[in-house]
Amino acid sequence: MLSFSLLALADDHAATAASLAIPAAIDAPDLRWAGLIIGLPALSALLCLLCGALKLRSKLPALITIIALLGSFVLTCMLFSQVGEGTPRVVGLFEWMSFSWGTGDRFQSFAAPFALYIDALTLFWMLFVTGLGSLIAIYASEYMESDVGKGYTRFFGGVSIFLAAMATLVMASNLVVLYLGWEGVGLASYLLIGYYYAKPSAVAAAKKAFIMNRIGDLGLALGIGLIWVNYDTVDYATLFRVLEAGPLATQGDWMPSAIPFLLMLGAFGKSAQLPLFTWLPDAMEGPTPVSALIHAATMVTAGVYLIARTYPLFELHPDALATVAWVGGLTAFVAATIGMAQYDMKRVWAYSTISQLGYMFLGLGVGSTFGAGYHVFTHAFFKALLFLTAGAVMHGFAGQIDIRKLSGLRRVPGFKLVSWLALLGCLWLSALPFSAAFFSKDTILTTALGSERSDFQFLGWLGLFTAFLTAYYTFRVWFRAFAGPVQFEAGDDHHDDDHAHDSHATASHAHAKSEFHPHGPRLGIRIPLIVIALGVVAAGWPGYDALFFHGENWVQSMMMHSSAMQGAGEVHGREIFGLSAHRMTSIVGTSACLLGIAIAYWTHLRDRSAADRARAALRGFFLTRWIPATLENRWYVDEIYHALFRLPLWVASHILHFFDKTFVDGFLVDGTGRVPVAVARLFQPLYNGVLQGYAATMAGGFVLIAGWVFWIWLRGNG
Amino acid sequence: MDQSAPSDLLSSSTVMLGLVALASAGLVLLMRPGARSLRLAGSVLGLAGVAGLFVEVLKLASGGGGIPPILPVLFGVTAIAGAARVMTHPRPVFAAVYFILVVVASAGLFLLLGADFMAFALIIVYAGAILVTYMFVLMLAQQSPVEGDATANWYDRVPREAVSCVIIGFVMVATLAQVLFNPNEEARRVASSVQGEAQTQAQLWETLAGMPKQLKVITRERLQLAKDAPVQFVAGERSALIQIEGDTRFVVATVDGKDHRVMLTNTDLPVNAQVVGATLVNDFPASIEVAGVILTMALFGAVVLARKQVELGEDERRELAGLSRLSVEPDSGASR
Amino acid sequence: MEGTLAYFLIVLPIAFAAIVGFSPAPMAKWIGTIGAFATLAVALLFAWTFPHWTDGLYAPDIDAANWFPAMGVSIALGADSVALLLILMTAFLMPLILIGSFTSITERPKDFFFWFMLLEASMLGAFLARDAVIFFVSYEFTMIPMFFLIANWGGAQRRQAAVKYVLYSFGGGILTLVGLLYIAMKMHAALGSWDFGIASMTAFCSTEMLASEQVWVFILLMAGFAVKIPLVPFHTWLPLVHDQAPTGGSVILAGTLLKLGTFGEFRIAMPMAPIGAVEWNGVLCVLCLIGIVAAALICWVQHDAKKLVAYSSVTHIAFCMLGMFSLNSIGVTGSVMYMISHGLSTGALFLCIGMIYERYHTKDMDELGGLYRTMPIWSFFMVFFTLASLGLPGLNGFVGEFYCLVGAFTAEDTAMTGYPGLMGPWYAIIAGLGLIAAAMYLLMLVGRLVWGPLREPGHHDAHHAHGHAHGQAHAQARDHAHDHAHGAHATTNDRATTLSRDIGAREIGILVPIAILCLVLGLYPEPMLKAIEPSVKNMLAPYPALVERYLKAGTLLESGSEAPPMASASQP
Amino acid sequence: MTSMMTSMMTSTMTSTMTSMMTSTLAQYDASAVDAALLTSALLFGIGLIGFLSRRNMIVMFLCTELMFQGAALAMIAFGRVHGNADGQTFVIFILTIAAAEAALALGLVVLLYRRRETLDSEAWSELKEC
Repeated sequence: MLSFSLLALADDHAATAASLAIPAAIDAPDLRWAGLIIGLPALSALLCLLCGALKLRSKLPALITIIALLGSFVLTCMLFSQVGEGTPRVVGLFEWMSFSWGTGDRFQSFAAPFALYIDALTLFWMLFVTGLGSLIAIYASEYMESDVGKGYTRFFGGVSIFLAAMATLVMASNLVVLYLGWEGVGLASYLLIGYYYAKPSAVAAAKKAFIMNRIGDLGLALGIGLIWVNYDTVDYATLFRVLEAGPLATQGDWMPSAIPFLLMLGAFGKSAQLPLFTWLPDAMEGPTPVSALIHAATMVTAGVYLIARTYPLFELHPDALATVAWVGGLTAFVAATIGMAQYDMKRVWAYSTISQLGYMFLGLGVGSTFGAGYHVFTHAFFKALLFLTAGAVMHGFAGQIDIRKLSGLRRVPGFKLVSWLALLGCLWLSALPFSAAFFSKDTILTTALGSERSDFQFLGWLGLFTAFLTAYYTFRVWFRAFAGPVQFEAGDDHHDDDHAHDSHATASHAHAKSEFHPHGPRLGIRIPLIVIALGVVAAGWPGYDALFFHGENWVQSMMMHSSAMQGAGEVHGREIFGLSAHRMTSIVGTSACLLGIAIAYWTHLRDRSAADRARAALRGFFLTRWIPATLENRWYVDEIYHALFRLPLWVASHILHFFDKTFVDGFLVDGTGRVPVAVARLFQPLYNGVLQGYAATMAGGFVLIAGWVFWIWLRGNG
Repeated sequence: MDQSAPSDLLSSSTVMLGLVALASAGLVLLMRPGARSLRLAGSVLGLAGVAGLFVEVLKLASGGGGIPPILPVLFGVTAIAGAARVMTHPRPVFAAVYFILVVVASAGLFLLLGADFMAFALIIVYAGAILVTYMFVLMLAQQSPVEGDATANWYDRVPREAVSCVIIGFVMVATLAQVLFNPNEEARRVASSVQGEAQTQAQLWETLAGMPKQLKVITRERLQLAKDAPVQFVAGERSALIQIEGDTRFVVATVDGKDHRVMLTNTDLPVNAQVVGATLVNDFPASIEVAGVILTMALFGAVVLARKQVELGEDERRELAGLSRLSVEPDSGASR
Repeated sequence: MEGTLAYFLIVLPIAFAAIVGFSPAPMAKWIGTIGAFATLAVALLFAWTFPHWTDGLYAPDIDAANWFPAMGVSIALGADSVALLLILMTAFLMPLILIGSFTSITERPKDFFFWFMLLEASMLGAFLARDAVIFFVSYEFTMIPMFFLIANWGGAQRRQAAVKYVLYSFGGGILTLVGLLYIAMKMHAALGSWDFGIASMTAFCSTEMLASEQVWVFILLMAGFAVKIPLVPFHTWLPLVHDQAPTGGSVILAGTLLKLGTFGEFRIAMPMAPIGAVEWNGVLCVLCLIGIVAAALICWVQHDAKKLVAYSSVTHIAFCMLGMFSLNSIGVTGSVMYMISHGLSTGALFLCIGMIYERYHTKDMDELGGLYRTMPIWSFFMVFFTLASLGLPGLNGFVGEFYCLVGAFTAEDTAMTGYPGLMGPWYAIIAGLGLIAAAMYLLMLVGRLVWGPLREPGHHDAHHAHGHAHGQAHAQARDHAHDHAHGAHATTNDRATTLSRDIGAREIGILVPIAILCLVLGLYPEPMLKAIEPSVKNMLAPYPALVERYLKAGTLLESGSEAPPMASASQP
Repeated sequence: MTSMMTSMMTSTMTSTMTSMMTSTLAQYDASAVDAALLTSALLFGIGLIGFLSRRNMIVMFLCTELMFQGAALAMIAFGRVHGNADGQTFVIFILTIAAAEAALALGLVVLLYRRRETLDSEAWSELKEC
């Protein structure tokens, strides 16, 4: 009980931060060295390219990338120490795009210099991006070692490009440079998902990811256009100042209010939310470090960053934030349900990432940027941990990741640490009370449940139910794979990277299956795992600090001093069922988590057949037959998209191609070509060589002319 | 003849058109190698059309009243009928003979028009010479018809696209008819003929004046002199032989030192042949030469064309060229 | 000084063409390349000494020798910053193309280089022309070398393609000539003297010509350029010609000849008939949109790589023209920028596909695949240039594309934008769909050619039947006429062309400069934008007033012959 | 038989003609002129139709003769209208042309007949554009 009372205390010092204006950015040319945070990864990308050109067969690219990432992490820390939560600073690096025309009242200018906007939000994001990035790079250096000669440089080149683009995106001072980073990150994810280029599924997944991102990017580009048309600037500093001066006299009816929705579209595209989320599970085709770094921790949070950064814009339309909340909530629920029915461990973690991202957008939507920000922070760590443990398992079991074929890994020699760290990750994911995730998810749900709006309350309850589902599917994976009797089957590919000789590998491999023995991860994987595990626990520190030592929650203070300050205030909701919002969410949340774990334990460890029996029962009864079918087939979303978009487009293209080839080209162009020939053939029979034929033509011609002449002459004076 | 009212102008031209159409239809029936009765009907139709045309035209000429003179119609119709037969007759020889009929009929018309010399020249040259050549070539080129098969060979019986040719002909004839036989045209012709008559009168006297020999013959006859008696004329003031006083014309001839005034009357005027000869020589001297050249050219052409292709062997050619014959046979020698 | 340089720019290629003509065959390719490099050097010198980089004027502006004084036709050459940029691009691409076709051109190399040199001379002539007749002559003359290039060294149906190309653009060109002559005739009637100078014609047209006349004169002038650009309904010749043209021909066609159309539009059609441009703006914008979306979808279903890239250049050029028709500075600057970047990226794409064609004698995507395994360096460049033409920010495609999009976006009737226009956000949204479609078909191209399992034509049976097939292939290659060898798929990817599996130093040498230029233009486009801006503003002088009048009155064609529109140069 | 017919015709002709001789200048007879003109038109028309439709080469030339005849008749008629003898002199030239033409044409016909053993004009159609 003790814990509950403490929770109650935490909500009293409500810092009414709503009215505080975003501090004006000051120019800081002295911080030009901050550009190196982007420069270092870019340089490492170039060096990797050089290594590739020289066909190096060593681990040098990994070394270069790790040094570069560590360097940018150190620089970010130095920057943090200098700027901290002070006033935001704008550092101009070089002139990229600028244009001006017109005079007098018609003067219009467009400037997009390559500059950095450093404030608390940027630093907060960069810290965990560069931090996790370097750790995962170290992990990958060993994980990818079997590819040294063949794709190693390409992998680390991709990682460096990704980090450079992510840094550009986060530290951009205007929306166009953000767009540059945005598409750069999309390119990096395309290259890295398609790393195993020999597998057609990987290539298709990469293409799908890039195109879905591109759809989101279009929304973002149009949003930027609209912002520039309405506010005459794309720069954050000036934009916030203009917005501060009160909403502009909206001269276009729907234009300004459309901005938040377009930005939202971009965010959902990049962060794989409801309409555009199907690319993330397919992105698991890429190597596991990529999934961990890009598709779990950093890139997918870009959408959250965008909305947090342009939070003031979201007041332009009354229900902009409500939409974000709704999409977030629904995505969380849908992804959780799908996650329950997947058998591939990485796919489960992918859907759980989508679900947690749904929570973050729910947080943003309901107005708690602090909750969302904190959840991003905690989620980045424990999801990276989960993915890396899954990676360690794949690495050891030659690509085997299907939880039906793995069991009792806890007792397999060499995998003891991995299993326990996986347990830690699972506990954090299912929001065990007093875990870091519990604090962040609790904040979000409390804000939702405590808000006046009824639909936010509904979303709050939906979030709680999803928390129960999350707990269930997390521990379903853990109990099935890591606990229980030890029996496993090796994966199908000899080593899960280049499959040059896959045809030979499977043949020779079949006989070797009997005496296959998995090899546990070595230091290169163990050390990053341990560090990240520490990070997972440490992520809870801001929460513990606020709870036990009544300190200021660090994340909350960071959010307070950034452009997303509106939602960073202390959350204070109205009473629910007699208890304060805090106490209600914590109680229900804890019970949901424990219930989920209990059910998972009961169906997946004690009596493994129970899950199958339950599934069969569901299938048996015709009313509920659809549930297992839809869940396993991921709500048929892919099929719907295929039917709604890909198929009609494919048919339309063929029709257009046919129309273009036959009508425009065949009929119009070649047709006009054939006209003279046809006319010539028309007069052909006249020249039949017969003397009298010609005589008749001549006589006929003469007679007609004479007749016509005389007729006129006659009419003249007849 | 006054300007006839437009209404009947319209009517006469439509009638004429109708008649020409009738004639053409008849001709078509005649041309096609159909049943004999059909071709008879065609000829009847054609003749009716032509006759109607003549009546219409001559009615126009005689100012609408009176019966048209027989002779022109007679000659015209026979000429047209003959021409139709020339064209439609399957046997070329008969066609040639019918052509002679056409020539004679048109000679008749010549006479009616006062061109008697030309009438006979036409018969002599055309019927006599040209048609005879045709007959000759026909005989030459005609395969002898197979016994019993009296019909002409195929290409003579079946004309080419009879209908379209007749249409062409019809359009032309209708146009000519319209042009020639409308009242204004008739009036103009009559007007110029009146003026022409007066002119002819003066022209005849001039031609006579230009014929001293004729005058000598007249004077010898008037003065009952011997055929070869020498006669001298005394020129009038403009050195013209014929002198005019009032409306009488006379010529002064000195015979054996005495002047006699010989009166000339209309009967002394030159006859048509003489007038034609005079105009031919006075007005068209160059044309005669050209005509002569054309005829000689035709002569050479005919000779060259009709040359018999004689294939000369090697020896004949050498011989013609005057070279000795090369030969290896011992006995061939110069015996050839 | 620049005066002589301008002449030198045209005379030099012709001189080298002559030298190539008389030089021995093996020497031909070296002389040709030297000629191309010499022209590039002269072009760079001309650019270096160009005084009007930032004020949009012309240099050299001296009225040169009269060609037909009676007809007012004078050889007046001069280039402003836009023309000079296009000249630099042409001169930059030409040596790369010639080096690129060293190995692919084995038949009659002398003719090939001879024609290429003439083609370069005529293109530079068109860009440098300050006299309508000079422009038209060189604009039409480009067809002759292109005809021979396609007809002699092209694919299977190269002759039909060549004839179709010439007839089609010749037909269009005639209409342009009619337009030009009409203007000249009106000038003669008004001023009493013949004058074909582009400056004087533009001045005369936009001030003295009646609105009703300008409307259809614009259409006449646009006809020729619409075929050359190509705008959608007239684009059907492009895929056919690209499919049949040799690699060098395709690159120069995509690189510069399409730009002749857009440059003609920029230099001749828009300034000479501003009212026509405004009246027809609605139709042309819709055509561009159709072009963007339709051609993109057609690209998606192509099987032949070259045809895919050809249709993709139809989409890109439609995008570029959308910027041009937005009638505001940012749009037109974007479209000029786009011309240059399209020339580079699509030209490079054609070079890459050409390299594949040299090795495998097929361009069909169904027969080729997963070439990354055997040709990693080539794959790098292929992916790089695909991303460039995809419009990835940071590479050259993005800047032009973004400016065109913003131009179309802001061309609206609201007072907010600097330039009122006839388009609006919806146009930008639909053009944006083109962006997505571009991602789809270009990634499909790269997905099939570069990534995926290795597929080579006839690769599998080659191993077993290698022995006898090899001999037979050689015999076949030697004695058969050029066509047969060209048309038929080589049973094995014959090593006759002694080309290394991956691209060699020569080929890398021609791709690296383009790649560097793409990167530089992407990351630091500032100097080029500052160069294009002034001449674009000079061209757009009469447009804001006209557009505003058009928006107010709904049409510029007042009833009856109203006073000719005043070229109210309200603002640059 | 033909010679008998011609002699009969000429005898009737001379009797009518002598009655005419007395009035050297026959009174202008409009109907005669019109009849002649109509006949000449019809003759020319029939000649043209014949030339166009008959396949036999010799008959074609006969039809040209018919056309000559039509022309000559018109000449005489208009000569009579204008009262001078030019018409008649010109008919003389028509006769010379007709004679020359007949001679040459028939020579050609003989040649053609000897080459193709037929008088059909369709035999000679090599110049056709196939």
